Amino acid sequence: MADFATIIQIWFAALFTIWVYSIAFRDNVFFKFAEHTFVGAAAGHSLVMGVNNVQRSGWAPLMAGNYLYIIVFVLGILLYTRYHNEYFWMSRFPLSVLVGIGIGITMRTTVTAEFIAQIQSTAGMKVLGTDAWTAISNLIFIIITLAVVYYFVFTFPKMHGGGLGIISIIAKYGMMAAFGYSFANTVLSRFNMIFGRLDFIMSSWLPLPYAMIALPVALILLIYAMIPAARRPWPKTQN
Amino acid sequence: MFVTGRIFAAGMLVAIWIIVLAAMELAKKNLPIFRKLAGLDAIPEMVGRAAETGKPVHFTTGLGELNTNVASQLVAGLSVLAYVSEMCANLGVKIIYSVYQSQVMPIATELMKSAYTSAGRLEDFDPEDQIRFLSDSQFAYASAVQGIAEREHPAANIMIGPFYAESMLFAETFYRIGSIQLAGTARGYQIPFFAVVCDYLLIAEEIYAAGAYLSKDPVLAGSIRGQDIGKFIAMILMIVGLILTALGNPAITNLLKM
Amino acid sequence: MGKESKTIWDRLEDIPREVLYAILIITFIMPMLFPIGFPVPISPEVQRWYDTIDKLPSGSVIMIDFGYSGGGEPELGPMAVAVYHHIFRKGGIRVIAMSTSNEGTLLFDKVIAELNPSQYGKQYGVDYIHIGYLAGTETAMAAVGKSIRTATATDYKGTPLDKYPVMQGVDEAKDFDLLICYTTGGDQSEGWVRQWYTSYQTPYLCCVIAMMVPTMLPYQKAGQIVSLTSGAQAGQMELLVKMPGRGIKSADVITLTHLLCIVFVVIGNVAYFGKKFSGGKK
Amino acid sequence: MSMIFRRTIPIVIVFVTSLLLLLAFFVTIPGIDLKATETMLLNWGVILSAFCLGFGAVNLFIFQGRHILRRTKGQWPFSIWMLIVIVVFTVVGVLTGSSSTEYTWLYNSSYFALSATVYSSLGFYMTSGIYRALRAKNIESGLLLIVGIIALARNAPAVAAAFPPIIPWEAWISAVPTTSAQRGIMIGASLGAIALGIRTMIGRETGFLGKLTEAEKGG
Repeated sequence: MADFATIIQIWFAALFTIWVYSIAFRDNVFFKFAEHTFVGAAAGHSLVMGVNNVQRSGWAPLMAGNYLYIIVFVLGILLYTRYHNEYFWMSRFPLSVLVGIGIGITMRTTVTAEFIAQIQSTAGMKVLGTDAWTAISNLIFIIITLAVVYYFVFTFPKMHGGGLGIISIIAKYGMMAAFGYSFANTVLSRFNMIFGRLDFIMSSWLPLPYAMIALPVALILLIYAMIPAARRPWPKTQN
Repeated sequence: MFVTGRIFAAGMLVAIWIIVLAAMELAKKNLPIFRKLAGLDAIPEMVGRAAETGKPVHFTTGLGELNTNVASQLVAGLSVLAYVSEMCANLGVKIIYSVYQSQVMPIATELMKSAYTSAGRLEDFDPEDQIRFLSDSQFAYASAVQGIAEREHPAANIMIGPFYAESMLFAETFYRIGSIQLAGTARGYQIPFFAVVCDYLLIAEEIYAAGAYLSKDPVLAGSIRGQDIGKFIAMILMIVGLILTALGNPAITNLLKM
Repeated sequence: MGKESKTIWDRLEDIPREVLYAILIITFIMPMLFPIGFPVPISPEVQRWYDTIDKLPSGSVIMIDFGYSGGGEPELGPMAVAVYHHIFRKGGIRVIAMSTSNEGTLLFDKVIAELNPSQYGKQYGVDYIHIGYLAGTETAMAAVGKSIRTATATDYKGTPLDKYPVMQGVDEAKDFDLLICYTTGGDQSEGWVRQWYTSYQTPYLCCVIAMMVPTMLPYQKAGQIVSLTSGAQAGQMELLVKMPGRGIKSADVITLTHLLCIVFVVIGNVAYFGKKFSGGKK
Repeated sequence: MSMIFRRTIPIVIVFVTSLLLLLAFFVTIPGIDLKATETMLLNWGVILSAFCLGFGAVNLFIFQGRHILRRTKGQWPFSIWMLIVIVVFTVVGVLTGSSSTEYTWLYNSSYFALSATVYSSLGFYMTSGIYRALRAKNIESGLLLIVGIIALARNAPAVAAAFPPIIPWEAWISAVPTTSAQRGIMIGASLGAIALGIRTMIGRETGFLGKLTEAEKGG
């Protein structure tokens, strides 16, 4: 049998789960409560992890005698001047460092990872000298890749006029097939998530004492909360 | 000395750099002409239908902030908003803009006001009612937009900007109440939902093109021109590489590996 | 349009969403109450993942990124557990974990609790470790690639890294033989391709939630990812490592709910075409 | 003068930082070791990113605080609750450490359950979307529908086991049309990302500067 703290934890988690799902049916006060808890918890959690990270990555070397790290602490504190009406511009210095690092490390690798490597992989595909099926598949692959790149050329309108319009149509068909595939995969992801939550409720919460009684009570309360304020006896205010 | 294996990448980066800069300079003199975007062409029809039925047009630019990496999507969405507002003002259709970012409020007010002014219908503009700051938390915003859909039954719904998990929720709700929908986002994970549900679509980069085309901003338009030339380079490299590979010559693949 | 003109097709199209949701929930719950035990075939991607780890020589060092958030836990948690089982059973491999998601350390604790490494005689700090959450996603990956000890002085519990034998002789990307990433975010899955594969050619196994697979496919095709799997395939990995767990449990539910979706699509389209051909207009 | 501090220097910082990282990656300059600088700079990036993690909490205090002061109808009690949650998380997390039993308890009973549930609730909307909107209206949507159904069927493990031919069908869809279309999009998007980087480096894209003063808007 789980200890008391774990039991309380499961109860909280289960009720929050049910309350959040109620939004699929109608907005209600329980969802609103759960949502505000979620937003608050997210902000609190990232603050905690931020502090933890600063301690491990910044404070520790500073304490170990690397005084250059004072600069980064000053910059970090300057970030918060963004909330000041007059000195907000000082937050731009640390922000510029962050933006500069971000651009530097993405640009230097994007050009290889997402441009050159993709071109190289396409250019190396074999259409001749393989079995017919591979050859056809490769040919379709190449045509769709080229057509999609072509589709996103915007400033040469003549390239899309007349008979050339067929290229855009091929691109569109290729992309639609890709979107159909993505859509099906998203269904899988979301259903796996629902499964995770329902599995938690069924195998962790419901076996606990009183949970079987609490479930219908919670559902009835929820349905009551979904009734528009004007039509229910109490409370009359909309939330 | 260049690091081996990164020489071609460095060259490519410099080449793109020069092309984009040159294209931006040229665009200051001569704005590039854009190809037709099916999604944008649908807007007059959508606004027209709203005028016929006397129902409003709903507009949203999704989530994201102006100081993050999705800002350019947001900016594109706002350019389309200005265009749609002017069209709505001309036809006497009410446009409702649901706002997620409080920092966008003043910009949107300015944009819509000048749209109504140039249509000569400033008296019809009611910022309090038409620009609605709903919430800055994702799901609260989403359920508030759903509320607008269910209460006011907009004839058309236009969504352009960075969208996240709420995309399906919006698309499904407006589909249910029978709005014609145009949607566009560059966030790859969300495009499929829009493709499934919405009537018209701006796919990925198309929203930037739409924004640049409508705003006539030379920096943005020139940058897109530069990227287009980059796409030519990509296509040429692929085609030449394929031909050489078929002939058994690995010259291009070797070049790219440099 | 009068009330009497509402055809059967209209009614079919207008089923309230509450009814649809209720049917969905029932489809979820029934197989949980009465498990069927549907078979699960192994796909080549999962097999390639398994083989990659299987072929690692003794003395290899693996980096694992717990880059997912709580929402992805039902998919990625079971996968992470199954892969740890495989690595620990094989033996002779050091596993260093980090997180680019701020929930990562807590989710790591969950995985370790479910896994129970002591059954393989593996100890924290000796055979495996978690060096903590590092902010900045790609910046963090690049920083760790240059020097772990500069990026963080301690592990996630606050003990200096050099006190752990597992960290001996390991400091930068070049010291690693394999990179594994479990994630719910595109910044992570794509970031590792850019910051580690592109910069150091570290072999990369990537496991994402199913919805992200399509956008990652081009990397796999270009050879930047050795094996790309989705957490939804965790059941298959559990079968391969002979440790059936949560992943395989979902197979029944996923099968039935997907069949329900197909039925929904068919009914929806029948209604749509029925209306079209019976002359009813929208 | 103030424009130099407020606008020019930030842009120069961006340019110098990113150029340094680009150089460190592409070239080796004899006599100069960029590696140490690069390593430290990246670590600073991590630390500054960690500093940014507090923004959410501060934003909420400002925004929800306003609701509380104004007693916004139907909102302010929730706002108070939200701030209490933030404070409890912060106090427990900072005092006991983020891997302590207490903090893990707090995380599991609220944030973990909520974040897992919130995103999964979209599964419901997808189901009604599938029922209402996945229609073969024209060739494009027909294609989407056929591919969608094949992938859905393949994703159901038992269907694949019962009807094995579907496995190679799905594999082909994934390897050919999906990968090629995604690759086309990726090549275009990479150019977009590089162009955005260039615009930011030369100061033509200043969104990161945040709010601008009246004088700066003119500039």
